[in-house]
Amino acid sequence: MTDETTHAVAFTPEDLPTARSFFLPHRIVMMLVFAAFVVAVAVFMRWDWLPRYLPRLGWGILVSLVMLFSTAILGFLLAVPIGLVQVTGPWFLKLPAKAFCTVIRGTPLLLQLWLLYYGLGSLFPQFPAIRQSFLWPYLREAWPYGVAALTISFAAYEGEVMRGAFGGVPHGELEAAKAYGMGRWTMFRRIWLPRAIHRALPTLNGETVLQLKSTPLVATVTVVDVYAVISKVRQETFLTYEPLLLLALIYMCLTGILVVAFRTFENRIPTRGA
Amino acid sequence: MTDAAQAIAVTDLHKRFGPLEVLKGVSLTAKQGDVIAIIGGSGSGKSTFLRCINLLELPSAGSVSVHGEKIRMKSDGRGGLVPEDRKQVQRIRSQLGMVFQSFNLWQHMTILENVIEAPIHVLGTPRAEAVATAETLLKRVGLYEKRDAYPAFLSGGQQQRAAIARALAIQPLVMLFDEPTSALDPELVGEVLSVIGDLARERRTMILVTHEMKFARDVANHIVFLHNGVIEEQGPPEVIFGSPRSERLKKFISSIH
Amino acid sequence: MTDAAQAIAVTDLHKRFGPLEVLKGVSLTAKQGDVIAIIGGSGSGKSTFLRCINLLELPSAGSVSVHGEKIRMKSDGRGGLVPEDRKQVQRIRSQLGMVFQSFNLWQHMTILENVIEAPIHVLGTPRAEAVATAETLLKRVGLYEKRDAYPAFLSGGQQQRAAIARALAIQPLVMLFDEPTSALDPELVGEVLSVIGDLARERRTMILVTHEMKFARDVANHIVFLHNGVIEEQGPPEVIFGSPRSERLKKFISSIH
Amino acid sequence: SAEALKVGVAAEPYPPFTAPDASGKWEGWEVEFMNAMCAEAKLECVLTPVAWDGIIPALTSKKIDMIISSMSITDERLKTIDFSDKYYNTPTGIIGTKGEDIKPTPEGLNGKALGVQVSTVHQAYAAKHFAPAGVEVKEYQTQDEANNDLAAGRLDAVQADAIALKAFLATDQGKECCDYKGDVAEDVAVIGPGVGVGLRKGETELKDKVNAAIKAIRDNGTYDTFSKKYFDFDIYGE
Amino acid sequence: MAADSLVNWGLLSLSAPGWGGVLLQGFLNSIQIAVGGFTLGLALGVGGAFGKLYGGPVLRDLLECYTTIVRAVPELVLILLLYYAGTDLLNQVLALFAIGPVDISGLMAGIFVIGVVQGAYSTEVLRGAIKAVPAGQIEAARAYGMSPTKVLRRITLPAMLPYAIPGLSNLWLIATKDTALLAVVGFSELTLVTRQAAGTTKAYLLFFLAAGALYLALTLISNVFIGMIERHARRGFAESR
Ligand SMILES: Nc1ncnc2c1ncn2[C@@H]1O[C@H](COP(=O)(O)OP(=O)(O)OP(=O)(O)O)[C@@H](O)[C@H]1O
Ligand SMILES: Nc1ncnc2c1ncn2[C@@H]1O[C@H](COP(=O)(O)OP(=O)(O)OP(=O)(O)O)[C@@H](O)[C@H]1O
Ligand SMILES: [Mg+2]
Ligand SMILES: [Mg+2]
Repeated sequence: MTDETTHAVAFTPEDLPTARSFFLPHRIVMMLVFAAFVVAVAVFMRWDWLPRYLPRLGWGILVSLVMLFSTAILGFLLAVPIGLVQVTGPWFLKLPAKAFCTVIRGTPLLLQLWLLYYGLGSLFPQFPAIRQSFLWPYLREAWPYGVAALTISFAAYEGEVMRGAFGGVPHGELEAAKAYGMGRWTMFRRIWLPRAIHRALPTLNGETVLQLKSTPLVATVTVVDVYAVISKVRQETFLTYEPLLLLALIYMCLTGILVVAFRTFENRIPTRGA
Repeated sequence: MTDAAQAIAVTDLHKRFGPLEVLKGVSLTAKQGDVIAIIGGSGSGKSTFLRCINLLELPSAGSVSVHGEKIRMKSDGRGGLVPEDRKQVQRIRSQLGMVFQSFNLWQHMTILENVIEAPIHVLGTPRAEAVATAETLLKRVGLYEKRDAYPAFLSGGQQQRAAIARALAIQPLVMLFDEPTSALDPELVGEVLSVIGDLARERRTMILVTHEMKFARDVANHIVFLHNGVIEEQGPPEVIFGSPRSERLKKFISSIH
Repeated sequence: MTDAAQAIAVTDLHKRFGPLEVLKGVSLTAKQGDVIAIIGGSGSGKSTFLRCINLLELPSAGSVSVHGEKIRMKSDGRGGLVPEDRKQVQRIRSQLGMVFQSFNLWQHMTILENVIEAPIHVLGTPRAEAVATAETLLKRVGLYEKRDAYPAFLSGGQQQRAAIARALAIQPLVMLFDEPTSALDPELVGEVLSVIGDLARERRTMILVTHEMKFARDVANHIVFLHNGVIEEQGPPEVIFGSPRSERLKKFISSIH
Repeated sequence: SAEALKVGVAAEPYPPFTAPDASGKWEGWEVEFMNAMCAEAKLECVLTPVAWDGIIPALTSKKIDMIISSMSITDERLKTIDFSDKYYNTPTGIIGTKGEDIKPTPEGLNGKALGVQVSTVHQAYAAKHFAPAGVEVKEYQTQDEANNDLAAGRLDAVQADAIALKAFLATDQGKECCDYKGDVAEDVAVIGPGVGVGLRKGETELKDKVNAAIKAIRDNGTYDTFSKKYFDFDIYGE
Repeated sequence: MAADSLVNWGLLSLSAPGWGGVLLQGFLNSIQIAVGGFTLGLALGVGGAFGKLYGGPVLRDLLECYTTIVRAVPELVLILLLYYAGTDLLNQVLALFAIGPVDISGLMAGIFVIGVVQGAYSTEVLRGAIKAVPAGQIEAARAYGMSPTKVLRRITLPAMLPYAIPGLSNLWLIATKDTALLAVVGFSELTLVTRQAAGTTKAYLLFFLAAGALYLALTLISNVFIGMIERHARRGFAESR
């Protein structure tokens, strides 16, 4: 996925409005209309269920965030070698890395998740060795499959991004590192990797927002994240819109926070013309 | 270590890129305190020669010694050479301060971080000491105020001065310059040349590839004219510029002015 | 249609960009067969004036007539003017052949397609006829062989010649040129100027903004010197270049040579 | 004539009541019931698979017109939709891993993982009786997934409709892994009087038609005829 | 047991005891939705992009809200919201005009839902592409007397294509994969029928792998076509040769 596409499908820091821009006259009118809409939603729709579910919602949000961060971090750690071998690796590493990215990016995440959970997961118990191993209590749970699927997916998308980023580091900067006597590992650790991450940061933003948008899929394999909690509200209250509206709002807030956090982080290393 | 005063000795260096032989046996010795300017037409192999000295290009044949220590090479089985001992190469490289035409500052680090990077992570200098040295160097090239800026926010001349400070920070035996001003706008050339001029006056050992003939004449004590992969003529600047013998050098000098 | 021989008449044209008044009342009449060169320093408003003629910029005040037909404008209520009748503007624009400094050929069309585009889709010429005309024009500017190439594969001079053919294809009453050679490398300027020179010798009505003084002197029968948004001086080339009266024009001419 | 009525069934297989076969056609006892009932009531019915967890909103937002999907009549649901009279009623049971000591009581399940399908009476029952007693209740979108996870060892027991459970135990997979641990204690307040056809509130005309049709097919023997194909006991219950 | 279900290829056969036919039918549904949704999204995107670039301030802000919300909220949530609210709203609007509730098929709903999501994405892609068209090209068209609609049709749209195609092709691939999300509303596209087949036969791995292969094939074939389209669109670009 190119950088622009990531931007097109994920809300990214470039989209953040400036504070001043809110005070244009037509915006004030629109905000009033919006406020009226919010009031109408609050007054005319049913929200009496909300207090009962608040603790569970909080817990669900936490689960979603843990899912997001653990998989994004793990996925990124995988993405670095996947990207790197595609730039410099020998063919027997390059080829599988390329194939991995193509296959994962070419199939729906939902399908991958189900393949892992229902497919692979239902094979495990048939091997007594696995059933008796210390891993079994974890393999019984749903979240390891969710984490695995999301991690793999992030690694594939981000691996492609890192491939571009590694390849895009100006050759001269690497040469300079060599010329001052850096060994291969020092050069990678001190120059190539940080420089590549620096380059990939804007895309990384978008990809992380996309990852947040993917987390609700784990609810389909019994992980109780915020989406699952809302599903439960829907099933128990038989309300159609209210829980979903709240859910959309929650995700918008999470995205907003994520994007602001990224912008703060990104601004620490300024780039010219950004 | 036969001759420590001999900073760099290159013997019969050959370099081939596929079918193209760019260097056809070049030998050069730089004693400590020498300032050698390499001149020559475009494509004559100047950059390649400089890059072979610190093994950014692997020579096809010939040898390089730095401070009397010969870089051990072995055949790669395909008619080229590869270093025998990577550690040795790294150590020797850390004694050569290279300044590139296109600066090649690390964009994700501030100027100060650029300068302290190699001392800390290659030479193992303690951070405080590296910073102190770096600040002295940055003052010297007139960039102390810019130490916390990122390279992208500096002019080309400032970037090149920062690159010189970075090269000096490893306290190299020899400084190598590859056309340090040719990527700069004419107005910015002066500030970089004056910094290099200062270094030359301190008799720091330097090998510089340059197109600035007047500058070469002023600062170098030895001029090497490279043509078609061989040293066509060499000598003190008065001789080279004043009474060139070879036809090609005459033509080259007249074309420059 | 009071005076059909009057190709273009501009009366007291004003143009303001926000607080900046770029044109402060400029009047100019071009009779049929006139070749008018507009000269002046950078930022004097030459391009703006030319662009106001075909309403690529909307004037703040004043009027423009083409071939005796006045472009009807009305106030936009904020101190500017807007055209009363968009159809009229489009019709009049299709009688003015504009050639831009940066060619602005349509990149997604071949050269031939570029040339036949406006005849077919603005004037409604049948395709076969448009192609025939276009091929004649392309032969004339020496690009017949390149008719199926895309603009990006042509040199700047070839692109500008194609742009001229494109402008000629609508059989304009007046050709407008805005520094047609200033985006070109010096070697390519000649080929474009010679094409424009040919047009001038045929006494095709033209208004050209140019920095090529020698060329302006040779081809134009009337020179307009714009300075600070007003016509500082105008007249036949011999007078303007031979015996300029205003100090500024003198200074301008001396600075050019 | 009236437009075809859309009858919602859960899109997930729920054998032996509703499940798609290899040609994509839906089959099972409930499909036959639907056909018989609609024929009797002279309604034109189209079977429409809908996600189970959205089946009630689908009804209220008129995506479907009826629910025939083993939906138990409960007070909670009656707040939102209406039901016809019951058309079957079976006990609620628990199955568990073979050889494990599991009883269908709060104490007998203590510390075990019990699977139920979301928004079913079984879930409500488990939430009320088992969860407070230290049973780990896991919720599944479909009964099938719960069964599967039991076989896969991710669960210790599954609570559901006894018939659906017995159908599962009759499969190869079920035979191998699990056995029937018994029925749970009654709680009509939660489990309700049985399974009815879900209808929108206020559509009394349709409701009357459906009720009449259910009564008619029970009286004229059609109900028993197709039930015999599936069960060797009276599924209507008492 | 798992061992034979893994290799029981008969389950994939196209006729009745095998589920291949159902799978293919589901795949066809997926493709239909993807094509429909992508096309609808493209139409919305063209409108959205022009609205965002040339519309009045209010229209611009409304479009901004649309794209922001869609890009900040998971597709799964949007699909649920749109699936219920969208068709509900449509019927209510129709009721206003005294037209009875229309019967919205699952296919139409799916296309609508994917289309609205894709519309926001396309808006962003196309807006970027239109902005990438050099202003001079449009100015030249105006200078030769083209009317605004003609400029749009003859110059702006074709000229922006090379810039838009990489983004649009990615959106197409996203559309094909997003159809899988309709499984959660019970629409029988490939992923859902795969799950049904797998659940009934217990041959989970076999069916999920088969579905994966179908999706992957679609992606790879699409890539070939995209490559051809892209080469055609970039024919006027110097760097393409
Ligand atoms: N990596 C390479 N692969 C192939 N050929 C190369 C490579 N590097 C340099 N060359 C060729 O070697 C020849 C000498 O190049 P070199 O860069 O040393 O010339 P130079 O004297 O520095 O010229 P300039 O003044 O233009 O920098 C040139 O013909 C060049 O094309
Ligand atoms: N769209 C615009 N908005 C604001 N200011 C403008 C705009 N276009 C031109 N100007 C200003 O109007 C003045 C005249 O510009 P114009 O392009 O007409 O000059 P010119 O005589 O063509 O100069 P040059 O020889 O450099 O092309 C300049 O100061 C310019 O900055
Ligand atoms: Mg060089
Ligand atoms: Mg101009």
